[in-house]
Amino acid sequence: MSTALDQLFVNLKHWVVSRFPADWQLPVGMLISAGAIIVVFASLFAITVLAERKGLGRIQNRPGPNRVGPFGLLQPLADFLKMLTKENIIPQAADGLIYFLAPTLVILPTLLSFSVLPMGRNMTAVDVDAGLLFFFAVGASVELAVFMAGWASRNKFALLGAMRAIAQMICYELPLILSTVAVVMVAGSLSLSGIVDHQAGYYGGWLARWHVFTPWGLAGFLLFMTAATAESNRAPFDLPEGESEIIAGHLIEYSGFKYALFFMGEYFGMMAVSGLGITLFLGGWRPPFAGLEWVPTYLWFFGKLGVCIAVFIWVRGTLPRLRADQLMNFAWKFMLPLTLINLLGAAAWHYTADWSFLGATPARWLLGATLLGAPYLALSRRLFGGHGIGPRTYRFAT
Amino acid sequence: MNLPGTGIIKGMVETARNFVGSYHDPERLTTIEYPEERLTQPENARSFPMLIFDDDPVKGLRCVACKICEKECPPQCIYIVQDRDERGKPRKFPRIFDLDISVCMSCQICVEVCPFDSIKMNTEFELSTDDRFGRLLLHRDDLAKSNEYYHQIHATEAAEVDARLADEKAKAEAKAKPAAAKPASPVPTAAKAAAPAQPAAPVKSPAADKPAAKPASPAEPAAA
Amino acid sequence: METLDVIKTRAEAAVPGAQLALAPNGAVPAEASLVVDSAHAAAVARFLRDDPQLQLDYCSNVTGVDWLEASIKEKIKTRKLVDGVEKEVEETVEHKRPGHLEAVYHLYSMKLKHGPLVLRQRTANRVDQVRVASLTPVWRSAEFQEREAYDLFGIVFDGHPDLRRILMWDEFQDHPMRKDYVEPDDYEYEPTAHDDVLDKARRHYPVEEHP
Amino acid sequence: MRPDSAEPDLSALSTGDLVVESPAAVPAPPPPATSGFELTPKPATAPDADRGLLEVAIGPHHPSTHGVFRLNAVLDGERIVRFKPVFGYLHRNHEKIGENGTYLSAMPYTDRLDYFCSLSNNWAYALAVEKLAGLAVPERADYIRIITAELTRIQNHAALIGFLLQELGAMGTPLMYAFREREKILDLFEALTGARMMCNYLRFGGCRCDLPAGWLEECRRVVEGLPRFFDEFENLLSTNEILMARTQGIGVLPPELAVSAGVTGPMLRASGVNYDLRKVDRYGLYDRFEFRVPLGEHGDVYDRYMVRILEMRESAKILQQALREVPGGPIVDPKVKLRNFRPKAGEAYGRLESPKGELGFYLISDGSTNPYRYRIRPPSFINLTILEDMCQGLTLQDALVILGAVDIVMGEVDR
Repeated sequence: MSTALDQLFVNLKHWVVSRFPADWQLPVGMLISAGAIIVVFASLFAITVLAERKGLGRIQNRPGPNRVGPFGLLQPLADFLKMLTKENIIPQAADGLIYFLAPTLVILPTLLSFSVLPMGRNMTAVDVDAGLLFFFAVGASVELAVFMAGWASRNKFALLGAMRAIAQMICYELPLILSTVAVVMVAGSLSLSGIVDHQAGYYGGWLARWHVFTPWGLAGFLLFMTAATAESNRAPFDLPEGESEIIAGHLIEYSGFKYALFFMGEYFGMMAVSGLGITLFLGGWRPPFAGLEWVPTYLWFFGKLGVCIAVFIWVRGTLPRLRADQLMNFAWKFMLPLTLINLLGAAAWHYTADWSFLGATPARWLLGATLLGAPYLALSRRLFGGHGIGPRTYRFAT
Repeated sequence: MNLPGTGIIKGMVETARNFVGSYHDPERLTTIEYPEERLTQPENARSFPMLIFDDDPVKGLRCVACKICEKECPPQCIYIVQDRDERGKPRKFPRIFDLDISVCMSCQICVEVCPFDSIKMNTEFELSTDDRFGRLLLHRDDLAKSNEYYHQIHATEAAEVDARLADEKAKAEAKAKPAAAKPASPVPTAAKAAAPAQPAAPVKSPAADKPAAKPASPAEPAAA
Repeated sequence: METLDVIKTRAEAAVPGAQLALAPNGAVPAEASLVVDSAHAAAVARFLRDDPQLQLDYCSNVTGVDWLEASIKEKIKTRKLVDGVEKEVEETVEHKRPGHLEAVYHLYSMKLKHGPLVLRQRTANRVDQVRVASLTPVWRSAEFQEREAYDLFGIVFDGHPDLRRILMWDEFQDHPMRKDYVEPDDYEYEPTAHDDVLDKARRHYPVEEHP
Repeated sequence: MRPDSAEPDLSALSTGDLVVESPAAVPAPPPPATSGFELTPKPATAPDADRGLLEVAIGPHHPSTHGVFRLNAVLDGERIVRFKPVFGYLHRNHEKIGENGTYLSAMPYTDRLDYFCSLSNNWAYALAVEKLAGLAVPERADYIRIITAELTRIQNHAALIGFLLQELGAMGTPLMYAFREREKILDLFEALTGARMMCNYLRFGGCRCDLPAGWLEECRRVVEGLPRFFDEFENLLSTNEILMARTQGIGVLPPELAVSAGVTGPMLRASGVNYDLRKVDRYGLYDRFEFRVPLGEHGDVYDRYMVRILEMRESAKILQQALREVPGGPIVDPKVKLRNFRPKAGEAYGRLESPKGELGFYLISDGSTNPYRYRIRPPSFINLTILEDMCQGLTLQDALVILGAVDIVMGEVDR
């Protein structure tokens, strides 16, 4: 029963595909997968936007959208209609073709990157052997779209935003990729399904062997998510569209549906990197504890995705934005060294796996924690203390 | 400095507390969903001026067209034309009393300078319209509001005003008929306490208990 | 703080050639003010700022005042004339004061926490000799405020680093805070209940119908 | 237009004509002014383009300019080379309006100066008029003034910090918390004065009306809740690493420059200068209350933020003391006439510590019902004098944070 439920969508696809002649089966299968990805993530986008608006609202002590439909559930539909019916403005001085292409280009790579994510058992649209590489290669082209938008708008704020976006994305690409190298190293595979399979099994028979439950995995996950936040231009790294300085950066001239596409691109990007983070560190579609295998695997994946998105929203509701040069400093002087050290941590964990004396696990944890904690303290102290940044005391006159 | 990152975590905890709190703590979720829920307006609330009348919306207007408010109005939003009778003699009554509430800034100075307690502040605030001259330029008859309405929206203040007017009327009567020195009601003594400009406590005068206590007709105190 | 007379004599000693005068104040606090000639204004200002007993390091307020010629006649500002005998005789002296502009500076000391000392510079007339010395080099806080006085009153501050209009737009021609300024008939009158505004609006938009 | 310049010539006012009249003449001479003095030519911008600098107009419509305000920034990359404020978009010649009306009729207009702190504006104006006419204020009225002024200070500082964090990119969360508390204070104002923001409450020699029944209890309740809010605010912000990194060492204002530039209020005290008019001038009854003046050391944006936080805490202390002992008695000097108020000829400069700095009113009376000269010393306008100096060499992001920490309200800046 549980496998039937788990493999429901897989079987459904196979059933539909098997209705077609053999020559057609491959393209039809692809079309079905692509259609499923678009439909699922587009509706997820709508839900996320609503959840974000509601969540931010609650964080800020207000109810959030609650007028359209019951509890405001139809708000995404209203937003969609608004975006669709808004006037499409193209600035006279803009480079029309590039201006038009940019929003489409921002959507495509993220949609492509969904295709390699295993979203459940046997639920990878295209199971590429070097899925991780494909993901990053495709994801990097978002930068191009952002720069196209900024350049073609012929607006100074857009240009500043595009410059910021390029600088930020390029310098966070490195820690993003390096933080995944540890996983690749330990799992010995570039295939995302392979990495998920590597996280099968349970520690002590109950806790899943997810990478995040190791010292290097935890550090790697945090580093990865930080870099992913920057990569998807989310707060507190939303400099490219810093609305208080350069208003919306590269989006400043966009309106109507083109703007909606950019918006969608940002959320798709966020979901894609969250999905990757889940796959690499959170066991993909695998349950966290033993005895929970009866829950369909795709529910685990999307549940984890939901949690990740909630954290994104939470962070966005709390933190102020960094400055451009601090962002770079953070990437190059903090994230990059830590990701490199994390490789070491992963290696240490890997090679101490055969320790079997009493208290071996705490000892391994201690080793990992020192290996990562000490550089963390040193680097962050350099990052803040080097500029005399810290809490202060104040004197009073009476 | 302490462990780097603690400040951020402290902030995250605070926002999480507010997130949860907004579901159960009315101190945190203070939003009122306006058209369905309404706050009760405090007694002192004010929006735009109105003209008080007793009994009859036209004849009972307390306004005597003295034009003091027109003169004192800082943004000059009041326009008054005194009424004249058939022979051209001015009457103590406004033929035109226009108040442009798109110019008015609700400063209440007209209320303060009015010696006849005739112009008071309304509390009605749902006035938005697309008709600039039809609905935002209020004429005498739009402005006229009954004393009962005044009692409804500003109970304490209206009671004081009624007591004061009754007192003045009694005085005027006493002056006019020195022989009949005894006013019929115990109103003046109670009202005297309320009359000075220090309403430290809401004074309960008999006049306050019966809202439309029929104070003097508007023009008389000035005539006396 | 020392009395204004003491300050005056000390300032005259410190800045040779400075012509200082006291301007009385009829209001209740009766803070008189020190009138300084524009040629020595900066030097006197520096003295006031740097003198160890005064240390008026903080220039709080800078503004202009427009004194019309016509309004002088009925003024009884200088009525406290002292005769040969020390008696206060109320006389309404009719002496003609030419119209002039005035730049007024309110000085305080943040170090010694005293003040105010009111410093005034006067122009010769209101038309062409409207230059006074800028005190921005002495107190930076005068920068925008002198620009404002220039903009709204037309007082030209010699030595101001960046004397441009500040509140009105650059192409604006007149000085709206002057007493004889008449607002140009060039904005859209919002028709109200008032006759004069309606009249103006009708004059400005002759074709349009106004209710 | 002067009356002597015949018919007002409208065409001369339109910029279109000026373009036609100044053809290819290289340095276009400034248009001849009617009164015979010239406009100083604007600094040339041509070299900037050659140096590859980017000139960006921030505003008049920009989310961080707190209204309609323009900053002409010349950027080298993202670094500020020049940063010139352009004022006047909200200019309505408030001073002229004040001179055209009676003393009383200027009072409601003072609400609109700094529309966050109408009650301290009222007080500053009342203070100046009372000084001019030599009026005394009853004790009860002074207590009410202090209570309302300190409530105003708290809500202004809270909202300002919210806006500052908005500029830092914090998605409005601190702003919403600030507004949540501010609402409670505005409700108090509404119950007392009838309006939430445009209070128009004070009169010369006292207040307009007495406290409504139950107001003091309500106020005590709100004041008791304030420390909890301050703690929450500080937990959220004060030690946040990003906030510290963004604000510490940014926009440093040395005390000497601050004094010379006439900077006042929390900004001055953040630079370490101990100058609080509540202590210096001792207006009202402030010397009856025990409170301290927080002083910064570095004079940067973080100090400005912290000084405001600490000032709010001190204000709450003043409120607690004041609310304990509000005396009875009249609330307004009965001798003061509402109409036909004519102070003796003369002049007075009254000032007080408004939340934004020293708010002064300079009045010259000629003995009539209207002030002859009515001048406002707007603190946030004068605090902007050194904006460019503080932003020099920093990035655009910092510049807007510095602007946010100056605490401007365009109603007051442009008047």
